[in-house]
Amino acid sequence: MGRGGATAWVPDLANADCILIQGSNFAEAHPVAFRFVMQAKERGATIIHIDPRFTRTSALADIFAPIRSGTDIVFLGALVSWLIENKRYFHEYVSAYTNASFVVRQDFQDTDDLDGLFSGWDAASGSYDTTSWDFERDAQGQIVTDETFEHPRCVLNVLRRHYARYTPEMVENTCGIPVATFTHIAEILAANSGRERTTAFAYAVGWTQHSSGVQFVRCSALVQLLLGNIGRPGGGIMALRGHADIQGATDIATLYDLLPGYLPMPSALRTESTLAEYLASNQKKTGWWANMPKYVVSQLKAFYGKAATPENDFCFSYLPQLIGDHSMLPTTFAMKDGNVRGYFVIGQNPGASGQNAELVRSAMERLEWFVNIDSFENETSSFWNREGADPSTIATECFFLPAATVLEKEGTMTQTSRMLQWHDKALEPAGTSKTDLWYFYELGKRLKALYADSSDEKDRPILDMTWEYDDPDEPGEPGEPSARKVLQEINGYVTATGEQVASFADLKDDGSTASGVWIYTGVFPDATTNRARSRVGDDSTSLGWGWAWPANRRTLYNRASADPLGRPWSERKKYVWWDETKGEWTGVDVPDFPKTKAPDTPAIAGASGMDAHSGADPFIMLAQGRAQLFVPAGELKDAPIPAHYEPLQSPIHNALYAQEVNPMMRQWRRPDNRYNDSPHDYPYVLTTYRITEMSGIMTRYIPWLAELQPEAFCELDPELAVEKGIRNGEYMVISTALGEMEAKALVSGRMRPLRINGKRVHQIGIPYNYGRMGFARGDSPGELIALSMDPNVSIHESKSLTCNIRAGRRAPLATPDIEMAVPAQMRTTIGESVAHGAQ
Amino acid sequence: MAKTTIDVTQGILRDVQSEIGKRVGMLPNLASERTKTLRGRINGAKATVSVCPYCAVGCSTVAYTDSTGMLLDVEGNPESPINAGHLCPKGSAIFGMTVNDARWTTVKYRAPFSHRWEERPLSWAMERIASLIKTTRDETFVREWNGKRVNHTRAIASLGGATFGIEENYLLGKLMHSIGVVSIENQARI
Amino acid sequence: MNDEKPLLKAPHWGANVTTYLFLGGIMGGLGLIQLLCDPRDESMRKLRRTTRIASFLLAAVNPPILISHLGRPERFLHMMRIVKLKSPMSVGVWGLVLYSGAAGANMVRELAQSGVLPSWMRHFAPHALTFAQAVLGAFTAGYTGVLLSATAVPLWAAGKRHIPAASISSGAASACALASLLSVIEGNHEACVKTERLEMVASAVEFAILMDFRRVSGDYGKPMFEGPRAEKFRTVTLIGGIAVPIALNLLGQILPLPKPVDAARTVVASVLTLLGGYVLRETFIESGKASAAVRQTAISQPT
Amino acid sequence: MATGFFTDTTLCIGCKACEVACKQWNELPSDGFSFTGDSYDNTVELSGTTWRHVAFVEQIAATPDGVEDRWLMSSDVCKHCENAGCLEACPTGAIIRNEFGSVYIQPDVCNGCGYCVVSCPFGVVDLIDSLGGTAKYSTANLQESRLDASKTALAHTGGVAGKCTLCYDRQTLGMVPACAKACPTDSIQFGDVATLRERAKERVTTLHARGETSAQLYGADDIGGGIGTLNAFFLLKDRPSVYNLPERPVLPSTRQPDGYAAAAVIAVGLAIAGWAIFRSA
Repeated sequence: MGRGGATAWVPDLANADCILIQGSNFAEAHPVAFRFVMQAKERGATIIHIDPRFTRTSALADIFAPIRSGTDIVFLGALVSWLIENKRYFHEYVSAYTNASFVVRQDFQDTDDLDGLFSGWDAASGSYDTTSWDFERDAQGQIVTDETFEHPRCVLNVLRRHYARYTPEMVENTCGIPVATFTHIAEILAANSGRERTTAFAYAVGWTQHSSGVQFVRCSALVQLLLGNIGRPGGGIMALRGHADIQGATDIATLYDLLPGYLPMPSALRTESTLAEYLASNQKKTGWWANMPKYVVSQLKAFYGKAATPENDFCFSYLPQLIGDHSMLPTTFAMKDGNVRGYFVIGQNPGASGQNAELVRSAMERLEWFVNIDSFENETSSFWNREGADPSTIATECFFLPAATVLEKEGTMTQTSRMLQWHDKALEPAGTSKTDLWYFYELGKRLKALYADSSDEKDRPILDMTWEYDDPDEPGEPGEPSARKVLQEINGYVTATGEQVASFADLKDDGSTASGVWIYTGVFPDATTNRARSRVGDDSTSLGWGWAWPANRRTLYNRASADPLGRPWSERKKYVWWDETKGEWTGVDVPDFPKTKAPDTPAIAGASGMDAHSGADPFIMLAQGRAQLFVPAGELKDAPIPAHYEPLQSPIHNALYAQEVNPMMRQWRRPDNRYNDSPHDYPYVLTTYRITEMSGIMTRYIPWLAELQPEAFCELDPELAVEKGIRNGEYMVISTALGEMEAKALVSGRMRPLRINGKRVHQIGIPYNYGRMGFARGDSPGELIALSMDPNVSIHESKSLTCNIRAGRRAPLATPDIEMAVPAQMRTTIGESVAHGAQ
Repeated sequence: MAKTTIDVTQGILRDVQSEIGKRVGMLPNLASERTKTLRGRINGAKATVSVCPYCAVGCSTVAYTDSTGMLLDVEGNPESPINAGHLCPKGSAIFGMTVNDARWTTVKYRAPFSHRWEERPLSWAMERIASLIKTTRDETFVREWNGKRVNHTRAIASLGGATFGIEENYLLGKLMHSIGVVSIENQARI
Repeated sequence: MNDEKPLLKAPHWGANVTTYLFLGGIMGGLGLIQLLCDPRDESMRKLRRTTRIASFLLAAVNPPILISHLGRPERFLHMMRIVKLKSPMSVGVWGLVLYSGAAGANMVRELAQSGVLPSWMRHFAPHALTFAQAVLGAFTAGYTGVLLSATAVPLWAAGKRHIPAASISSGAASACALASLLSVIEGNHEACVKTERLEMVASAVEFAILMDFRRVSGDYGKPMFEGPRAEKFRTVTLIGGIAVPIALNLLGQILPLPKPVDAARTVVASVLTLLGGYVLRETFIESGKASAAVRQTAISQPT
Repeated sequence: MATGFFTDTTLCIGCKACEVACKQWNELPSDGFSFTGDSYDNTVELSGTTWRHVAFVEQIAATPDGVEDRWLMSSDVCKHCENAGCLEACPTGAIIRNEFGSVYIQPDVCNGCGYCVVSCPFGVVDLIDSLGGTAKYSTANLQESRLDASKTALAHTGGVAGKCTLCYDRQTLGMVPACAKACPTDSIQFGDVATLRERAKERVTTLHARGETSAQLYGADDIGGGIGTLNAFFLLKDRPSVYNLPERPVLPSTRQPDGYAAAAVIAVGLAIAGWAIFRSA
């Protein structure tokens, strides 16, 4: 919907009348946030949980429906179909706030026409030409719309046709959810949406870690938009993210294809050699993103300070350019093939929690040097000493730098509702531990010194980058960096005076302002105010607690909580509305809309920026200001409307299309990354998840947690256990074409076989928390999962797989043959040449 | 639920003495000196507001330290609108991440082909790492690709970010981009 | 939930507590015997002296045995900081202390009277202490049973009357056996005849109590009366420790056996009784542990 | 004023935060790392060093109907009985009732006799073994400089009895016990017992009105057997035995009069018999 964050504020879940939890084991993964679900339940809300396993979340839900892992789009698509066919969608919301009325181009062809493919498929390149995935335009270039929804090619009717075969019966035969359960859930969702009531959706990695992960989330957005639940209290889609600062790491983007603030990395796959070319290929003319040049220039000023001038394109050329997909999975293959020499791993443990963990570990053997920053020895740091490895053959020079823990440093983390929270330092780091900030700062200083005498153009970025973060409050320890100073730079300042910038609206594209991360502008609005350190909460939206981007908004697109005329949809669901007398938007949250733009403001045809939107278009980040039921060309690579594909490894054929799997999903067919190609040998569905008591290496060494779940286990149903002679509490082996792992069997009726198209399908589940080090230990399912990934965001598929099982223990790991022949054509020499695009 | 406040009765045991005497027998309720002076160990300790480092719900915590800087206790911050003082099991164990015999708090180095980690001074390690970065970068820097300026090195990669702060992410990104590293990734993908 | 999961905590007690209970029973029984002895009768006076010395020695060795089972033995004296009538352990310890005092004083008197100690020391113990030692003896022997029965362990709780009763009768029988043994060694045959008679009565009573316990205890009694542990209990206590000694003692009372044979018979009967008494306590403790692990009997506890 | 816990198991999500928060505050070691295969329960029971324990009960219907399946979770704790077996049994007076009405073990007084262990009708109290001498415990996250009997709640050398103190030391500062504070869903509620009881009764009425007729209180009223009410009481979704709680607990000391009487009868009987035997010619 245009922004990279959860649309809602976690405590707002308490205001929901119904909560659908799917693709998330909410109670187990986020127990504290689940208290708001419980509060909603106590107020009468219906809690629905849809999951492959009966979990602690299911135990507290009113309705539990077991689903075959990886079939969520069938279920959600059937909901879309049911809502449209039964006219149970929120008509006014859909017609005003979504692109349901837009007419799709004549040459667009849907999956029903092409048996699983959309128009524009190019088999040779394995990708889509998305030109036809767009709207019909009139002579003036304006999109043709039909507010009556009668045009056969208007988006609503395209959806209706696209999902016509996603019937309750299809759900029963594909997902394993009985027809009666499905219609019961659909009725409840419809009954708890509309003017008076709202339904919230919550998901987590159970949806995203699939070959069609982005489409899973998209499909839930379709349902929520049809129900009119986006931008409203007790509504929205709550993305439950797994790590403390994972939102921050996305916003700031230590991700290969993004610069901080969701600005795309310049790419040599397009023509973006100059700032002008870069802006031409990325800037949208209408909507908020029209401001992009201001953010890019301010960021370059923040990076390179005085060196960045209008004359030299603000040092735009200092930024490296992409030549393909440089994400973790392709990089791992490149490493294995000897094309990566140095590797930093900071607070992450791909050697245990990575997919195809043995590939990761063996790839690291090809490194010249390796730096690990962590607080505990882990499977990655000591990959050279793992079971089956021979250190005397491994040339990698390894460093372990001890990391300060969160209590030992100050700084900011961004939680799942996009809220920045500053934490103070409670005590000095133990031993010689240092903060990650110190390590990066120190490395930067040392590199500057090493390159000090260079006149090579390539070294200018290092020499010109502004790098003055000495902490004035730590005079005794010269060189201690100040997180506050960094946050001030992230916020931004006026380059001439050094004064803090108060809002991203004040950023300029002429070099007069610098701002490291434009979306965070406002968190440090003046020299002394750190709004991430605000600590006054209340029972409502707590605007005095922390600071949420953008501009401290709790619920995104909250303009949609009012009707097109700016009135609350209902008294009960009052949130943000137009105050006629004051002539401004007001409410309990910061309006996510130009403050004084009246609801009746007309859109100006042909205008740029926000003027192109009317006063009733709530989705300000999108070009048309309307939520996208149909995603037009260029935004997603694999589908404008979500379609169901089976997981890469599935025991079942796709019941909807001849096209079995996502045609664009990335696969690596190599000897060190073998897939289960014969379903016959791997008849069981395997799903992975995390448990409440464990995280990863951060918990396995803590005895209090280790005793709660001390060993890797595998959950399976009693029928399967009997069939395979596996006894509860004893070891069993789980195998795939890639390898095997062992775990203690946990036989439970909570796991249940499903009947899919008359076939009995058993699912097993393995927690993804373990590794071979720590007090709590065991094999990780990462040993079983061959790498493959979603085409849009390069996320791996690890939630629905296939496997075989047997009683007993696995064989000891042998010395890996790192010379194992990978044919030349399979080797990865550079970033994978998979087209990348703006998210 | 409304916050429960407790009426603290400081006169140890006096009120209940007689009734208990009836129930249990003679001299049953003899408090030791330790008991009489028992107070929670965070009485008067320094309280510092922090954030839970595990999942992304963002629970606020309070860490208590004594006058020597020793960590005494970590618990939920009741002021937070997100967690209102509550914590999950992992959050309740934050203390054990900082205070932990198994934690590694010194710089360690493993030489090529070596079978063990050995301790090294911090400054030595930083110097060595910086020079390795420089050598690798200088030897693998690519200025052009298919006729286009790319200014990058693909021989260095970085993974991490979801567990540390935005300032740290920012500095890491700024440094890596300036070095020319393009394979910068973190758990947000995962 | 796992149906085998115990509800209650098993006692942490082992051989030292078993020994403590066993010796406590004998000690108490000896207290009774010393009261019964008529000092005007020579053999009885000898028996009184023997039992008084033995009971004091037992009272002296018992506290170390008790202390040895404590988790913090150095804190044994903490038991002296209070008297708690509702705690059998508390009153038992105080009973033991008082008994030791009485037994000690009575022993001093015996030794003073027999010239081992200066004769003025006989004034240490007034005659009332004879009676006091007997009463305290009965208490200490009985308390070892109450100590068990006033707990949550289902087997013990179900035996709230039987276990104290069996403890005191077994204590008396064992005390008689020890007295017989010592009398045989001393050559005090007359005393031996009487202690053996009393032993037969006490053993018979004990037997009847145990049989009645088995009859009424139902499921609660199963850990004691069924299974492998019951085998040892039946063989060593019921048969070897009660039935056989009674038979042997009856034999001795009826048949005029040659002296060495009769002495041997007494020795065998006494040792068997003592062994049976020990195994009775061991059975109580060990079956108690097993009983605590039986979930069903802990869910509905004996009243 | 007595304080206590109302543990509402209908709100429990089985996260075990209570177990960890308790161990952290009370500086308790872990009890070892072994996988039980008993649902998600690997701490098994309350122990001398585990003062909160979450029980997991899987009630899964044989037919995959999706309606009757239940997974019950309940955080167990010392009941702080009105008449407490452990307190009555303790021969040293280490166990006292404090000014908050809680049953408290003074670790500096306890000598580890173990009598409280067998005197608890709920199987709560247990002895803590010597921490140093066994491989059973892991003390990796205890502050070493506090491993000193005078500073920590339990004497670190072990050998004493341990159980929930109802966070006596926190209560002296006016703070809520660690488990109740941590509990994310307010399944564990702390406060004045009388107030909690009223709240619990209202809650049962609400649940019954919603059709959850098996909801029942445990220990809010006199539980019988001479124990009286429990300061830490529960709202259960099924019969107590399902949660491994006794349906009919009995206060052990109630058996004493019978025991002493039986012993006295036998003693007197044997004395008379003995008199007859010894004093006959």
